Amino acid sequence: MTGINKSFSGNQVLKNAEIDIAEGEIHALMGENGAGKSTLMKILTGVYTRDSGEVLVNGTPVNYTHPKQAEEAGIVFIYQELNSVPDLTVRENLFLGKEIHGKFGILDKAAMDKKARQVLDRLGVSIPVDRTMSELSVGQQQMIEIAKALLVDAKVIIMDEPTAAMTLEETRVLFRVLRELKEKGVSTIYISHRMEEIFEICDRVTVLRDGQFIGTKKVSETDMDSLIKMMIGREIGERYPARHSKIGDTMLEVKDFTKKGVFQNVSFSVRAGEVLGVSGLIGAGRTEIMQSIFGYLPRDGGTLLIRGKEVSVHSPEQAISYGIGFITEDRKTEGLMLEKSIRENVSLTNLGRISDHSVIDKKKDMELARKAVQELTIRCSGPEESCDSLSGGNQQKVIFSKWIFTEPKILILDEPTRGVDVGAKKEIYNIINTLAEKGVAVIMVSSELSEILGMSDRVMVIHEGHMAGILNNRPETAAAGEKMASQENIMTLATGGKLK
Amino acid sequence: MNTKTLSRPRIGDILQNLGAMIALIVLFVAFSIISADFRSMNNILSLLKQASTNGLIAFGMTGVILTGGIDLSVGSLLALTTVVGALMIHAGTAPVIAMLCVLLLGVVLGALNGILITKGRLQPFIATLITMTVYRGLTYIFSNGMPISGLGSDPLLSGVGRGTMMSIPVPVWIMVVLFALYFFILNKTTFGRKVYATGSNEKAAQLAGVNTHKTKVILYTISGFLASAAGLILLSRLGSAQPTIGVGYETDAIAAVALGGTSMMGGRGKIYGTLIGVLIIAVLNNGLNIMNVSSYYQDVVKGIVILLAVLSDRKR
Amino acid sequence: MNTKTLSRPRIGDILQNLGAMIALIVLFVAFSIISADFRSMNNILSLLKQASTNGLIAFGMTGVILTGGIDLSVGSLLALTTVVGALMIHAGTAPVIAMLCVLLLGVVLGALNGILITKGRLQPFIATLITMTVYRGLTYIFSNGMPISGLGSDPLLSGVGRGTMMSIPVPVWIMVVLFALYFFILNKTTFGRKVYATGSNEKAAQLAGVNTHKTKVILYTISGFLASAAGLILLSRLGSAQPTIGVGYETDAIAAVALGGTSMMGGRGKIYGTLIGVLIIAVLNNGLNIMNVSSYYQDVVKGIVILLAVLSDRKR
Amino acid sequence: ACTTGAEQTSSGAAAGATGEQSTGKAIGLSVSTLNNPFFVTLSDGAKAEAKKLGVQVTVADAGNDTAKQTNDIEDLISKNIGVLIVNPVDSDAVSNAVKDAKSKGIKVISVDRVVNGVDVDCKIASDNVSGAKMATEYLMSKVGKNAKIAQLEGTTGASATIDRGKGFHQAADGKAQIVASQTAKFDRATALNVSENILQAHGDVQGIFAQNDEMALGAVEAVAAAKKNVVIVGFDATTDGQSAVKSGKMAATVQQKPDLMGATAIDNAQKLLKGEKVAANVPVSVTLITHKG
Ligand SMILES: Nc1ncnc2c1ncn2[C@@H]1O[C@H](COP(=O)(O)OP(=O)(O)OP(=O)(O)O)[C@@H](O)[C@H]1O
Ligand SMILES: Nc1ncnc2c1ncn2[C@@H]1O[C@H](COP(=O)(O)OP(=O)(O)OP(=O)(O)O)[C@@H](O)[C@H]1O
Ligand SMILES: [Mg+2]
Ligand SMILES: [Mg+2]
Repeated sequence: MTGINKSFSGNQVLKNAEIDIAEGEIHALMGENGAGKSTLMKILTGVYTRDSGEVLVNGTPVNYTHPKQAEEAGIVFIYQELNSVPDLTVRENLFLGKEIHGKFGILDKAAMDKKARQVLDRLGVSIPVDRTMSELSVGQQQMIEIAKALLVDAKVIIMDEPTAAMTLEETRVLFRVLRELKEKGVSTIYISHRMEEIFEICDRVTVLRDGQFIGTKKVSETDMDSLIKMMIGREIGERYPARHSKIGDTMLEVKDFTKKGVFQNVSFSVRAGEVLGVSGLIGAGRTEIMQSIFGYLPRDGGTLLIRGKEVSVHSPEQAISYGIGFITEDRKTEGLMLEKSIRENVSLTNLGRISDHSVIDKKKDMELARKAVQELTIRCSGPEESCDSLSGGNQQKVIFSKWIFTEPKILILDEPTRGVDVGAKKEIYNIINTLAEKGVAVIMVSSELSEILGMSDRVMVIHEGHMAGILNNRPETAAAGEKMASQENIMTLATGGKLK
Repeated sequence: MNTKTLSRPRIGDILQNLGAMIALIVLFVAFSIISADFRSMNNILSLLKQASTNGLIAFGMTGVILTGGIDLSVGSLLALTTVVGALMIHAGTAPVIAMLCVLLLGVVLGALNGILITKGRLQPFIATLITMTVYRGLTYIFSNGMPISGLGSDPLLSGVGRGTMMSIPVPVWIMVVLFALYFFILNKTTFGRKVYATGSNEKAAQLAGVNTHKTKVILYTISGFLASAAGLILLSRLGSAQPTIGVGYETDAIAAVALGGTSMMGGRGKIYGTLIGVLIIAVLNNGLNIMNVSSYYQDVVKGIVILLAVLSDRKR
Repeated sequence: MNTKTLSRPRIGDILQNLGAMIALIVLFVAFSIISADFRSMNNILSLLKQASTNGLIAFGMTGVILTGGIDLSVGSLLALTTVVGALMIHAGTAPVIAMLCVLLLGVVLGALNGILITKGRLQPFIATLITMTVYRGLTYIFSNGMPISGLGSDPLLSGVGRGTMMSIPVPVWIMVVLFALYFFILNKTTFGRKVYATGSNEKAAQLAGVNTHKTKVILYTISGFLASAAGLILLSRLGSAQPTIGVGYETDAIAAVALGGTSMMGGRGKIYGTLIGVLIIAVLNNGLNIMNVSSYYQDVVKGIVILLAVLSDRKR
Repeated sequence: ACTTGAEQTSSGAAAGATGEQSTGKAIGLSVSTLNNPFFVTLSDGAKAEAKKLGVQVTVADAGNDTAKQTNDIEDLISKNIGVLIVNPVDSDAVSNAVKDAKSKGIKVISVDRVVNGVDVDCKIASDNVSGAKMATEYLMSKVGKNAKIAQLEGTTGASATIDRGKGFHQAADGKAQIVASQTAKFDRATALNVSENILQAHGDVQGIFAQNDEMALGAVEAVAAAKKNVVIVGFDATTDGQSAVKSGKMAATVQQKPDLMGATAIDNAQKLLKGEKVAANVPVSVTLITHKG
């Protein structure tokens, strides 16, 4: 692809972008949020049409107008946003648009089952094929999306942040599959904001900045710092900022939280100024535990104490009134009103601040939105821009501002940096630290181990709905012989093992 | 640059209703040119008076549709509340008390719709289809299928539908005041924000602490209230309560909402668009009548005008 | 463990229609105990015959609703196509040709709905509300508001609605065959998959190469076809075409679909659920008639039965 | 100004001037519904007569909605009609609108149904109650005393349903066994199903009174399908109804001559426009058309 230009309603997002992919390589495509990575790939596969530029496949110019055409040419795309059909089963999703059928379109279920099983086994996924898609966790759905791509005899697979919702264990399986594909001469374009992954699996890397081509490098000939510099044009220093918060009194205490079949007897506490990391495999039940603390998901048993007093929280409304904030894991369906403006999204949790006797003060409303855009450096044309045209990282910042302005005492973060670029991640970490320094108790669910280790004071590990253990992550407070948080220890607990 | 982007959505808002606005103006001008009777002040006022019933119902419908819901029961609710009111007057209740009871019953029946939809977890279309049937059946049972007349000549009751204030019919005043009030509520209050949030992404709204169930119940209650208020106007204009009244009123109200550019999926739309839609329908009804267009052709003409207006307003 | 999770959705499917199934059985048994007339073979057959019209329309409606759409025009479409057919017979066309033309016109008008919704990007509710009005207006214009009778005694035409095969009425056969066919299409073919995918997540379906527009147009076309086929049955049973026929048929069809557990949001539902819903409505109509329940109370009873059935079936 | 106008019209001295004025003035016809053949014929009769006389008539169709009829009458008042012919959806509900019309000096003629609480200039009323009574009595004379009979009712709450039901009960109560009385909404297809169900429940039913011919014809189809022998009497004498009576499928139907009613209304309206006097009551004979043979 060379000289690709693309504008959305006058806003040029790709300027002379280019990328070249060799046979059998894993090629990373990097760039900040909104750099145009997804857009470039969508142009390649015919989701969008380019304004100008050339796309050559095997030396011949092509111009796909529908992803189906690209797929027929052996180029498959695993989208950044999940594109599964929630009411259909896993099998039906896998074969959507390419069902195995006989005459008159009569379906051959047995053949599909067999093929589906093969692919899922290859990915180490044990999900029954006639489970409805909407019953799966986000991570599991992502695995199905990958399986979908493997069903096609692809020459090029584009993966747009496939591991964003994955933990180390699943990522390892994925990488194994990627290496197998590479052996067979299949090329992969790999988009990810997780720096470690690039160096682990990729051969070459192409960097985009503001829609422009910056350069292509061999991974073996570069390092993390210079890559980051290519991406954001400056150095960011340490990826995880230094932490200075003083840990205070216990803010939140969870006792014996139980929801049958999802989580059992979960008990833990968080203190003011503390960041409690929560780790576990996909589907371990972390999200559900957090939702039930927030009063969104009804629980079967357990009590909640805030500052040592038992409180009854059965709706998000009540949770907010006790100073709890909750940044959800799925931006699209839970975090944002996508077609609404930044202003409307930010003000939704802050209606009390911008109104007087329930009447909205337009000025305060605007001010709050401007403040959000400024303080969190949301990249947009203004507070009135609608959220669906923002990049993933910027959407995440909108959600952050939505909650920070409520001045929460307890903040629950579920995958706070999913799909967020390194620069923005650091900004988010800074925000988290600032909050902690102000005495906010933070619970951070994350599937990215380095983030858990880099940001938390303690780490709670969940395995199949049970607490597998809580590990200390502050060497200076460690008691003699105490088990400390480390990659191995967390993985052991997360997979159901016991620490030696 | 900031001001440009700031003003963009507002131009968009106007553009969004441009098709409807143009349709209204074109129809109005065309009828005015063709018919002197149409453009007379008297006729314009009676046109507005006629629009008031559909206006009130359509305002309530707008709120409901903004959350992605629908209220099919409005016509039956209107019939049931007015029949009960008329029976109370017959039984000797003071008209003013009976009128308050009509509104109160409207509130209760509207809330019942909302509760079926939220607590009962029924889909709005189904829930209000059921109550539409049940409310109508109850109307027949209470009235024994007979119209109820002889409601006396209480000045308040007859004033609501037939009086004038500063030579403008009272129903027009009622429509204007309730429009302004509901416009304010939807656009300038925190409740309005909750309405749009609920319609735009209910789950996100809930997770942001919005009690979406409460919001919906309130909207269906308002819809019931406004339908019963429309019923009072009709009760007054007709001087009698009709068990058969209100059949198909939901259709006119929904057509007005759609003409006004409100999305049936919720989250997007404006109540002033609905007002334009109400006026288009009223102008069509009145103008086609005055021009002696056969009722058979009126259906076709109305359908095509609405089609053209919404086609020119469609988005994406 | 695998088998347990494997079988889960199937039990779920049955449970999903359990409320409706129980309602059907309870009603049937209750009426049978109370009334010997009800349980007679003759009555059961005529009950099924009466169910056939709503059955065909409701099958078509199911497909449309599975994509999150709705077809309000079915009743008007039925009236328009049969009136045109009757006029053709009057004008001397051979009845079999006229009958084919009725079906063809059903296909064309149904496709028109689909095209307005896809190419015209109108919301289904609005698009079919408009065509409902326009088709009805055209029916009145063509028929001049008068019934058209004197259609002769063509054996095919009279057989469709009044004949029997193996002592079972032909309309029942038609319903059963079309049910089996549509059941097969929706559950066992790639087209069926496309229908569910379109209703569940249209964007994802498009990206997977499903032509969702084409899928929708086909479904509205099928709905139009089935409505005109229902019209043929009525044309035959009545021996005349009525311009007023079909008013409110969309409501009965939608009620049957809802009773059958199909979600109005699309993507989720089963056509055998619709069949159960059709039978519930037919049993209610027939049973209440036979027991001579006052029509005032019939509305209320029907509403409450439907309410109880859908309440017990509601999910999450 | 309105009042003076009205005085002028009624004063004989100004008759010439009024006559001139009236040539410009039109007649308004507010009809209850045009979805029913009876009223379609009535309106067609009026239109044909108006054409013959060279006067303009504006027809508004209330679609059986009392509120719409009030709007329609207001629209006709806006049109400055000279005479309003009103066929009420409901006799009470229409009275306020008719009062408005009268206060604007418009002459009012009621057709088919009366207007309560207002003195109209001319009443052309057919008596639905006595028509139904007559039809039911004829039905009972055919089936004998204490026979089992059933009634098909019109749309619940409609004026014709109420009046014809009243007439039916006046004739049948205590003199026949009414085994069923069910609504079929004036609709032929509904009547077919309802009649089938009634025949299932009461195989020995001997007579059916249908409140209009459409329903009677639905009953005819049901009876034919059940191969029963049931005496069916309808109402309205529509074209289909009359031919069914002629061929013996129906025993009788009540004729009110809707076309004649329409024409008579126009004739009288024309007279009122000219300032001539008209009879306050023009009774329309209700006759029974029966099968001969
Ligand atoms: N459909 C669209 N309409 C308008 N603007 C769009 C659209 N899609 C993307 N954009 C804009 O194009 C730019 C590039 O977006 P793109 O999604 O390609 O970024 P990205 O590099 O994939 O970012 P991320 O890492 O957050 O996924 C962004 O500024 C975004 O706001
Ligand atoms: N809507 C649902 N219906 C049924 N089961 C569900 C549903 N959502 C989640 N689950 C199941 O509940 C369990 C916990 O899921 P949850 O999303 O809480 O896990 P998690 O630890 O947050 O993982 P992830 O990192 O994927 O978000 C999983 O087994 C998942 O399959
Ligand atoms: Mg992207
Ligand atoms: Mg999670």
